[in-house]
Amino acid sequence: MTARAAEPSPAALADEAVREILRTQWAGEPAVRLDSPPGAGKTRVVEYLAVQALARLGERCMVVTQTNEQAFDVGRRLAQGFPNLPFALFIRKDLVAPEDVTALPNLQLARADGDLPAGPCVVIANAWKWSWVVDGHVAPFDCQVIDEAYQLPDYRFHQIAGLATRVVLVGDPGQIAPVVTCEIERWKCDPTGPHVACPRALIERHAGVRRLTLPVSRRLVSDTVDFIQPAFYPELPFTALSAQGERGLRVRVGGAMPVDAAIDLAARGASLVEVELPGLITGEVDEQLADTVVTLIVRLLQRRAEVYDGDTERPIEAGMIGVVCAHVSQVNAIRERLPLELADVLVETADRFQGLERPVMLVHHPLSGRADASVFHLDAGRLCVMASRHRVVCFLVSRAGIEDLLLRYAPSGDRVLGLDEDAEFNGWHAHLTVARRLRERERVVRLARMTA
Amino acid sequence: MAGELDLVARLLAYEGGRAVSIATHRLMAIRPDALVLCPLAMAGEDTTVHIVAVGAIGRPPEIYCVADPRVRDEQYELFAWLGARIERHFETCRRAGEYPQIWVSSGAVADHLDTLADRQRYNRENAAVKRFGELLSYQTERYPVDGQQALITATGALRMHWATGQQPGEDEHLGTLLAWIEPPRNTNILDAVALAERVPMGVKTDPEFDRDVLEPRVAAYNQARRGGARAVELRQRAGLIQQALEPVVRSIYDGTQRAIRILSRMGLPELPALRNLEERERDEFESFMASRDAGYHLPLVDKPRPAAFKLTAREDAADNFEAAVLCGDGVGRARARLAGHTVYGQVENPRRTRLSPHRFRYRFDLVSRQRVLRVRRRDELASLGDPRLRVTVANVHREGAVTRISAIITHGQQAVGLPASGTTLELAKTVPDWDRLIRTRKQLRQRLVATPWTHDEQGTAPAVTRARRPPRDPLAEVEALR
Amino acid sequence: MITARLARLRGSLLAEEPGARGLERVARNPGCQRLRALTMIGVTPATAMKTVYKEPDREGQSPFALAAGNRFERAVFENGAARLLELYRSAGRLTTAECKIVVVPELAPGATAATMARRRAETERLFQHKVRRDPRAPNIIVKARIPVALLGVPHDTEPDVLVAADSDAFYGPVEVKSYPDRAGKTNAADIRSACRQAAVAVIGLRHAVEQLRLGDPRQLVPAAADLVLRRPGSFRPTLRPMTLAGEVHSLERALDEAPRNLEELEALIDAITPGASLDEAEVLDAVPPNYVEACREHCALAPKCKQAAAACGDPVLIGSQAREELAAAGSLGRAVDLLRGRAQPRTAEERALQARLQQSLGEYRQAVGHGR
Amino acid sequence: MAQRPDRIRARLAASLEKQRELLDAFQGLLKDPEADAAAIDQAQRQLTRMAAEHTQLLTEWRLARAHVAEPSSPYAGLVGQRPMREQVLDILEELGVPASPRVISEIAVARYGRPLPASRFASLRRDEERAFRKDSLSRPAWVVPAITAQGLTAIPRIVSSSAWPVERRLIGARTLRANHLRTLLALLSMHERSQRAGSPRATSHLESMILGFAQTVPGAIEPGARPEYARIAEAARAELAHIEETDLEERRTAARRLERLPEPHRLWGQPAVIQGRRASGRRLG
Repeated sequence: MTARAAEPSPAALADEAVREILRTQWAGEPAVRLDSPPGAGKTRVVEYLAVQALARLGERCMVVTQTNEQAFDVGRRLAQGFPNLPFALFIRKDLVAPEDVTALPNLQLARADGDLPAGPCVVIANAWKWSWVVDGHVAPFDCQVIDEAYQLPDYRFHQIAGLATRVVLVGDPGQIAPVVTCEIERWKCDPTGPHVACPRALIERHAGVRRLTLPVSRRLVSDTVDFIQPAFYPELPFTALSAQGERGLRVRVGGAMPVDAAIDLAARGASLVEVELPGLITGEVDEQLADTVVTLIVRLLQRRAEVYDGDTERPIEAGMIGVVCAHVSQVNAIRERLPLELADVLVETADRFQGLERPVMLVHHPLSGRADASVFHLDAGRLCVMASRHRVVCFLVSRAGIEDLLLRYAPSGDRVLGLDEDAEFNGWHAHLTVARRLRERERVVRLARMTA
Repeated sequence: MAGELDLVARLLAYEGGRAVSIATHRLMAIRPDALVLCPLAMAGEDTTVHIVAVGAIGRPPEIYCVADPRVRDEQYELFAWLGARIERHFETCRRAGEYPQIWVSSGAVADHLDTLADRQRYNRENAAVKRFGELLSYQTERYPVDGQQALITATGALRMHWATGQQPGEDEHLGTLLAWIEPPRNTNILDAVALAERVPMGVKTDPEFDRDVLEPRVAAYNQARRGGARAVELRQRAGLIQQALEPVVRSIYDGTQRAIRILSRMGLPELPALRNLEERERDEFESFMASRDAGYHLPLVDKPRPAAFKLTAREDAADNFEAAVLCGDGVGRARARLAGHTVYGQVENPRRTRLSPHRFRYRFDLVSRQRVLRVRRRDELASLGDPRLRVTVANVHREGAVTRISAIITHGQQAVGLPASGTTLELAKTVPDWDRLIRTRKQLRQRLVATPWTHDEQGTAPAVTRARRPPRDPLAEVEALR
Repeated sequence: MITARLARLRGSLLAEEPGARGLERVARNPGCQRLRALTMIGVTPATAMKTVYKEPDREGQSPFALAAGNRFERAVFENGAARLLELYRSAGRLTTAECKIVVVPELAPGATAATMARRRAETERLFQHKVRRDPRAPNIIVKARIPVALLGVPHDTEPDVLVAADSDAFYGPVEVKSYPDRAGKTNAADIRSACRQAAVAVIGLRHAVEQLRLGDPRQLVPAAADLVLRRPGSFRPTLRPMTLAGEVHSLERALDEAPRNLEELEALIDAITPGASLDEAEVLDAVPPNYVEACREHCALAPKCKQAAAACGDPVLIGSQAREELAAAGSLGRAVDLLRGRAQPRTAEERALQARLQQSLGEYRQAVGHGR
Repeated sequence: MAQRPDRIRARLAASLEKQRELLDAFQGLLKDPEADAAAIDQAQRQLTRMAAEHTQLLTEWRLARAHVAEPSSPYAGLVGQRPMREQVLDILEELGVPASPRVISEIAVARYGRPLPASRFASLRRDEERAFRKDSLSRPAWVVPAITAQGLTAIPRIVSSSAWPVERRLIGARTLRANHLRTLLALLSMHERSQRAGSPRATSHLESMILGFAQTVPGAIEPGARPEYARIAEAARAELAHIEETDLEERRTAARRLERLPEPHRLWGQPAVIQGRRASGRRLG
């Protein structure tokens, strides 16, 4: 036990990692790639980098997000978190900004190159907006911080890379790859191709670029990390910030409905629970499964479930629950069933859930109800996003037979010449790892055929 | 659900034993002066053409055959012969300010032409063959771009307009596709398809045919050639080879012509955006030829800068073509509605609120009963009826089967006006924007003048100019600023 | 004895040596019992099509393709495999001094069983040299002979080339194929079959390492190989290193499951006609296939399975998506009846399916503007 | 291919007879309501194939008749030339190292203007061995196979001369490469001689051979530049210097073993023996 005491706590580890990143900017490191597991405080690091650049280094810092919504979000967090510092949000001429954003006194809205501050500053915009800046109209920046950099394909990074002297790419390597809608056969074999996520392309071109990682997830509890890390981040070891048993679910009222067994299992400390319906091939929309998801939410509220986190305790409300699906049709099937009082439950696809979190998550398992897997459904990034959004507990709702389906699966074996990566196999393997672990650790609650 | 309409169409085709139409508009141009091009390669020889049939729409083909395409000089003669025809076609198009269109039977042929172009445009031995490769590159470089009109595969064109009752992969065989579209009388459709499947329709002959017929003839020819046989004998032996191959290539040529005939006779109106797609094609062709005249090199591997240009153009084309079909074609629109790519519903509660003495806000609710919707708060949508009307979504609210979308008008309140209560309206996220590519290219040219070190493989990171001593705890210092 | 059990199942059919191509087939469609059965008893789908179903096999290669393949192979191996050496040298994988080449068939020419045994023995000897870091160990072994066990029965494979620098701990396989290397445009099916055959070689090497107790098989033989393909329109080779974790894994899984599959197969056949064998069409028919879109690429029986699928209106006939979406209805006929409203849904799933199909039909009809 | 017209006519007649039978069978199938569609299909295919065969036979027949009419056929045989074995030995002498039939045949093109058919090497080897066993002294040199340094067995695909010292006929692990380089050097000197002799056809043929060999020698050819023969020779010698010694050593060691064998084995390799316990290789079962 004495040896243990010498090890730094996860919180200390997390803070030291942040310090190291902040120091790279004092050292003038031209490029840094920061890889982060889910919920390790990526956006917080982006904020720190921006604030340090402005207030401590006296520099011009540009923050790059992927979407307008993310730009608003970063703007909001910075302006509220540092009310004494000025920030600028750089957006399209005719874009309507949310009222709470326009109301922030220390957040300036800039719509044209000329509106941008001349001296030290922090300017937030999405990558698209940055790519329209005309050289010479805007003073060069010292530092460029890209949030969710793994969502930015290299050809779009190329267009903005020259706007600042230094660049920091912050992102999660385990999530869904950027979507390129057109044919890419010309570039497929090229590990620095225009379609490749920019942090990967940068390292391919310049192996010497400084690489750092965030070693601690603030969001996920250690029970979840045990599932997620080996399955999705074999090369990025990380731990959980919260100590065992520090965070969890509690119920005030007992229950005897079939789904209650899953809630009870969660209340006993399981942060990942699979709720398994009898095997059936349903195609994309599984009405019974959608009913089960809604029933589970209803039961959580009826049984007055609470989440505790250290010393705080909160009864679960609709707004604290999220539901994530692979397909929009599944999202709609669940939304359709949610009663009015549950309108605050966020139901979205995995793509839209990237970067978000909720204390309680319900996942429509992507392989559920299928006769055969497919590359889309096997995508490791998708399952990873789905199973890493919860702070406290995640219920994976599925149909029985997923492990069988995986073992029967005939991989298409579509490989790219000369690239080591085999996304199909990685996804398959990650799925199987998670499924097996759930079974081995007795995290599966089987429901008999319900009449909903 | 993605593709559910197409699933139902396949089900209907299966039920009826014949293909069903899945377009209300013709989605690609049929240039009256287009060339129909049917090459056959020798198996295992990826850059050869053994025989080729080429001709205009509705006309019989000209045919050129070589005895053995592995004999380089013979092969080059064929390429030069074909190159001359392509050159003539390109010249005519250029003079008329038009673009050249080539039809082939299927994707396999397009791939083969691509291999040929990629290889022969770097030919250092024969200028005519090099030119052939360069010209062909126009078609093959355009082919992966959505909405292009330069290289059309008959299977691709038919598949946009018809759904069959077989697997999508099986539709790549032109013969089976034609059997579904015009099934022979008094025959079970599956038998007809199985029969059609055996007739080669791509770029290669049947292995059995190669073994039994072609190989002995080619071997005999080669033996005679090596033994120094007289010209008359060689001619006769070459003639035997052509005799064997010609029926094969003719049936592919006829199949391709039949596909064009079917598409023309469907009598569908053209997709409104076809005008823009053709305009884009003319521009692309003009710039391609100007670039050839200037002696620019066509690369096989792209550096980051040209790659950025090409990928951007392809993405723009993909978005525009998808939006064009969604807006302009009835089935395209139905597909989008089912998949939730458009919002379709009744207007309720249109209202105008005064923000200041001279400023108003126009808003309305759209009530939809679509099962699947992709619309979210703060999405920007345009009306398909009149794209000048644009809105931002203020809220989305679902109650059971009904979704209520509150929209604020951002553009078109004057030109189009507030929609009346009870009218139906259909909104979509993207409508085609045909000038966007021009703007984007201008922006790219400007942004990519200099290659940043991050995108230059040889480039090195700039030296650290200003290393400063960090504070003892940089994190605490930042936190202190809260 | 396994061989006797297999012979019984084979009946009058003759066993064929499957080679790497035949062995990799077991992992192509793990859900297809028919394909697994044939692979286990050592009969190719093409032979089954010809001898069991008496239908002409339309697979087969064109003599031109065969000739091109042979010419390419000759170009790679002639003059002391000069081109291959050059390829590895310019990739920095072998130095000028690392030019030791052994052509196993030249050590044991001929085609008799004894010759083949000698080739295996020579191969083993070379492996032992390598593991002992003997300076005589060659850098390139052409056509080594390595057995791969399926159901405990060894089947010989001949990886085109094995390669190792002097400093490497062991050999890695090289698959030489005359497929044109068109970078990102390379035919996907070509890459697939080259990778899978190379995976057979990985498994063969691991078996050898294990049998000869040369060390830890997974460590000495990582799941990786080089593909040597052809530059389009020439006989110049290209070098493409590939990792094969997925391919090796799926193959290992299929081989591991073979014993269980054999028992299932025997039970199945005994349930139909005790003592029957797979050389009868009715018996083979009774072994369930798993007809999917990818079957046409690798299996000569695909047309037969398609006919069977047509006979029972299997939704896969109109595509994989239909197989998923129409599962509730079970067959195309039933799906059409639901679509047309001619049948009453029997389950909640059917009801939901009917509603979705009919909604799509409604939109479709409205779009094309007539009441089909 | 040039056959006698009467023989072709006989083949044609036989083929027509078979076609007739097929047609009868086909008719029967069409009348039979029970007939299998696959069987009809099969008959149809066979008929198509026969028709193709007829076309070809007819052309053959026409061509053959033309040949008969004109006896001065361009198909000159090898009559009047030196025996193949001597040509092979000559070429080997010039090369100085064992070579594949393909390389020998190519050099024959440069020297004699026509290739030595690679297909005849196998029978040449058999003839040589037979003659040797009959009377081993009947000829001064034999065309013999190269021998593996490892097992001292014959490599029929590589040809050498019995007149050479033993170690030169042996093939060790590095010898294939070393001989590639030596062959290249030999080609270079042949090229020089033929240039001096003013024989342009041979010179250009040798040039293309040299290019093929030199392509895989590092530093021999500057990409995009015209080949320089001095540079090629230098590069080949440089690489050879790297491996020559170890190669020779391996062969000399083997040569000492080979010299202990009886004479026929010294020339034709010792018979393949199955070594050791692992010979069966059937241990996995």
